[in-house]
Amino acid sequence: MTTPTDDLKFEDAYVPEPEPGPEPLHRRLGLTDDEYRSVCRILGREPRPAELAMYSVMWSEHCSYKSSRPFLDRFPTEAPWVVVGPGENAGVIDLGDGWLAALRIESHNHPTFVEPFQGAATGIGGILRDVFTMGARPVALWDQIRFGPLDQPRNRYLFTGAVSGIAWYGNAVGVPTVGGEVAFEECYSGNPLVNVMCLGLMRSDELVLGTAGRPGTVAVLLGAATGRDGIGGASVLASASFDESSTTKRPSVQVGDPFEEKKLIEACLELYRRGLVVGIQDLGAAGLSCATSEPAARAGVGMEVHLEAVHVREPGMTAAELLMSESQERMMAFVDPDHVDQVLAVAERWEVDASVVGTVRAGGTLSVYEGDELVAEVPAASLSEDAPRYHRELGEPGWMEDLWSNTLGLVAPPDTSKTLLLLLDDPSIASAAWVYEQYDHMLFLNTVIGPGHDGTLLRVKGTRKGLAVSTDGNGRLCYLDPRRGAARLVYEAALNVALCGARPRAVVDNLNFGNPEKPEVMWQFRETVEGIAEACEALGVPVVGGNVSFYNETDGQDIYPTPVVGMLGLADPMPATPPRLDRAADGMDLWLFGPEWAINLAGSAFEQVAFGHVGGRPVAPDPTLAAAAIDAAVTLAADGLAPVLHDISDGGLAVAVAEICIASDIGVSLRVSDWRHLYAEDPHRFLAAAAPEDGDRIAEVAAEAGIPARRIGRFEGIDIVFELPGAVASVDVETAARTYREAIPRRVG
Amino acid sequence: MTRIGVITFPGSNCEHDTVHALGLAGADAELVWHRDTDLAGLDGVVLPGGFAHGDYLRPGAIARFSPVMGEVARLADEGRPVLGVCNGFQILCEAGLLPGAHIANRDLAFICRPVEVEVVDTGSVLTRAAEPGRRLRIPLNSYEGAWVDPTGEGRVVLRYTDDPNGSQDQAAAVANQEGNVVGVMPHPERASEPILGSDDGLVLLSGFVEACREVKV
Amino acid sequence: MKVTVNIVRRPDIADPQGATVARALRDLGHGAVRSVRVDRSIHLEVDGDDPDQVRAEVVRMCEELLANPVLEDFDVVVEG
Amino acid sequence: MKVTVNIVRRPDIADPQGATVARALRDLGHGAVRSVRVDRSIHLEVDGDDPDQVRAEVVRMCEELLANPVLEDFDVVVEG
Ligand SMILES: Nc1ncnc2c1ncn2[C@@H]1O[C@H](COP(=O)(O)OP(=O)(O)O)[C@@H](O)[C@H]1O
Ligand SMILES: [Mg+2]
Repeated sequence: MTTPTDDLKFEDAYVPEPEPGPEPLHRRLGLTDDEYRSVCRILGREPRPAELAMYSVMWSEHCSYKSSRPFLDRFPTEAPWVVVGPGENAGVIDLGDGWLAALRIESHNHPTFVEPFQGAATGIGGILRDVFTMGARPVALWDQIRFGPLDQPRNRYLFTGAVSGIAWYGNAVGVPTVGGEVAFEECYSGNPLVNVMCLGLMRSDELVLGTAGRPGTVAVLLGAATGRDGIGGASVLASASFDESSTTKRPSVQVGDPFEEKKLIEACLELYRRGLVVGIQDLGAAGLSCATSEPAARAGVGMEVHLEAVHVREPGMTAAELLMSESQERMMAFVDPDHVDQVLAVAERWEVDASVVGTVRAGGTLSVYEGDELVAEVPAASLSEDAPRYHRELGEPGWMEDLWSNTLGLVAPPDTSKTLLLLLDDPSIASAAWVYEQYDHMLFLNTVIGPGHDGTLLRVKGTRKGLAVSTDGNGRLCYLDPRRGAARLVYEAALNVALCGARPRAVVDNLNFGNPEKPEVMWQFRETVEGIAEACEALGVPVVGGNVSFYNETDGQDIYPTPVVGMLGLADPMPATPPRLDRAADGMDLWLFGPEWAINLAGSAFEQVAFGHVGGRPVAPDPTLAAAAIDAAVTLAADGLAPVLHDISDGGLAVAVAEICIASDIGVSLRVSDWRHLYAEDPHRFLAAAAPEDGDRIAEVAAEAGIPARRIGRFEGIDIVFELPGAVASVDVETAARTYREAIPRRVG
Repeated sequence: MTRIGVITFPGSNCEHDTVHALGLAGADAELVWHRDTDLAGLDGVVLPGGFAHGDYLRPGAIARFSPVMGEVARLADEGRPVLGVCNGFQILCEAGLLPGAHIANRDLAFICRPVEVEVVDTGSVLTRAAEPGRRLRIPLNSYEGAWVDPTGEGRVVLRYTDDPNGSQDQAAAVANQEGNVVGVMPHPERASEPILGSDDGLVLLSGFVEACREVKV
Repeated sequence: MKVTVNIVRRPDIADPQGATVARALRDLGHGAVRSVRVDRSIHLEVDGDDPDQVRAEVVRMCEELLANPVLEDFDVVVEG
Repeated sequence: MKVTVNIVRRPDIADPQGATVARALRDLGHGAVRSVRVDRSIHLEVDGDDPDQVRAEVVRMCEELLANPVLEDFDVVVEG
């Protein structure tokens, strides 16, 4: 066996022209000619095929963030409770009393479009690994999913397939999916979005990082056998074949195995508990290439890897294939040489396959062997740190001014009862029960408030703490004004956790965008990042992680800019009886918290659903009011003053009040001074139900927090009754409930 | 203290929840790995929910060959209380300790939501503490939740009031003739604390713990 | 040797999947579809050179694990 | 007419279920088992009397609904 050279000397000057011919290998792998030259410059020579493969996956947009990195630095990432910020596999925050929470969000948009069931399922597998890589037990999942309208068969196929895939994987792996979002818009027809978020819990001494450790540390590959799955999935190699002479079709579709993942979780958690690993890294996009180079780069070391030791599913895989494979359910553990036997024994007990595949070396070189043959020798850090950075061109879209001036300008209000039913029948607003009842959302006995409410509230057993989570996205709003829209999502998510009695503590974000090579898309991106950053700063909440998904376009048509915000809040102590939607009762008052805004319907579900209109400029959020609303909500929830709290979002006041009535099976009568108040989605507003005798106390809470609050109605009877100036409209709760519950099931048949 | 073993197969996932709830019902519950074969000192066993062996092939098909299952069968023969919840119910059927088998839910969708069941037979270790006719709200969480039994030998002890999955006789829980082996499809451990929405499952688990205690003396 | 095991659901056992697929096919315009049953087929590679012996062993595998006698019948084909 | 559709996972696509079943069979003492793949077979009854026509229609059903072209290959056998 050849021994690895110490630090190689790379010449700087040699930059060959890319090979002539029909389509050089680097292009087929998704590298540009300039990127190819950079590789040559780094290596001081032309790359070997396996090396080119490694650079192509590691420098892909997905792995390198080459278009987005410069912007993401804008996010505030610090707070006293942040233990691990962006950059690791998941963000980690301190909950006090020795408890840590790990949080991460990821997209699986393109795989879902290719194969919805496995694409969405493997998204769940991947996000779980990001979290248990940190040492935490994954305790809950959320899914944010967006599709084209359900009247098209292809969209139904994608939607039902993705939901089944999430259910299949999440349920079988044994991590409850406790919330999420479902939305339908034409712009997602060619490009569905599947984002998934995971929360993990651990004790503070269980935290592990993705570091390779010191020279001598041994790399142990755990989990599923490596096959040709998803080769080049990250580098958009979808159909190009690696070797033109071979006719085998190389599938890009990864297949998930939740059973393997479940065993892997238990095995890894035991390794952490027993202190048997120095560091650990999951194998996701870019597979082995990433799981060797990144931990080595983080530790400032190199590594020697032996591909023949990798346990494989199929014979005859090339070095490049082994390095690029995205086979699921694999982890790379870095282990002190004295602990290797114990690690292998733990793996065996959990029936997880394990192989020793490498050793950490001093000096920063990653040397990869196949038997005696050296197939790759590159500076480990160059794969991640030397990835290209693109300062893509930005340009405000020419259409913004037109959009903003294109207001609907209704003269007369439409029929209130019909409009309410129309909104409740909209699949983006309607009950998501058809989705979340396919997900185990109760496992672990932590789910105090489950799906179907504004936020999810989980208890932390053995403590008095509660964790509240809300995830929010709204592509239409962000299309109309990315900065305002994105900021409003942060405030909405923060208010949602506050309505569970929790204080916002950390944000993760998933930025789903179109083609970054278009200046308009990069402008939307920059504005969105700005909006999120401004709102997080105003709230004092750090961003601890996120994900960027570009190239969400089909036939040149980009999706709406669609950031998704995941907010984690901490309630310590957790309210004894947290507010719920189903606790409104006869005789309770209905309170509206929040300002009487200018009457703005821009971007509302009302304009879109009732009139097919998307235009106008949405209202800007107000940081002061946002903070006041959060304060008031937390106090009301903590004191148990309001049995019901509910924010006003999609569909406005009319839908929000109907949701309370449906959940509680009770009617309401309410008064508003202008019909537009029923549908406006202006931020920082929420509803409360409370006993009449608590009215004074409620008004005090509002005054102390600095937010206006008014009694606008009373729960009674079996109808939802709106008293408008000069008109009264009503819908019976039973009809409303049927419409709301049937909207999705009746469309998917 | 009544000692109850909660058998954990690779892929089980409700084992910790089951231990937690049995504790609330007054037992001292502990995990037993599926390769262990020593159940001495245990007064009863529970096979918890989850996806043993990924539910591959058929739920419970592979799990029934786990080394521990011989001992479980012996306990069952001796008349000790044996309870299977959800996946545990499927395993007991595959193992032949309960009659019948499970097929996919009628609507071919996984169902996770509370359902209402009625106590129809109190002659089992699961239902002995509940009044006949009592209705309980307990979460269901299964895909292959429909029980079928061409032999008609099963003793239905809990019945759905509004059949969610197409089970024969609307069966939600089934016992052997002796009543000491019971399988239940909804999860009583998920209905064991008011803060989680219902504690109706406690009457079932407490009855089971009691049965284990009695066998002991 | 290559062996195929066809596992078919016994006729008295409901087949919700078959019923659903039949409905979906008719909805797609395939009105000629009378009935559909969805079964499992298992393809094994088994060491051995005596087809009868291999067959006998696979039959045992079916009795033990691959088929559930309450629900299913099976049929073993050794393809050599 | 009776038609059988054999749907098999494309050879490169992982089959975790098959791998798990193979492991279980070996644990049960069937050491001769090399590999297992778990697939589906669908049995249809379709109105019609021209086997070629029926076959063509079932092939369409496979393309539209029964098989997943990204993961699976299929094969249609008209049994008359
Ligand atoms: N894909 C999904 N998976 C699980 N739960 C979902 C999903 N979509 C929506 N939900 C649940 O339904 C409820 C309503 O969702 P949504 O209308 O998006 O809430 P909001 O408008 O308050 O943000 C939430 O509790 C959410 O967790
Ligand atoms: Mg909300």
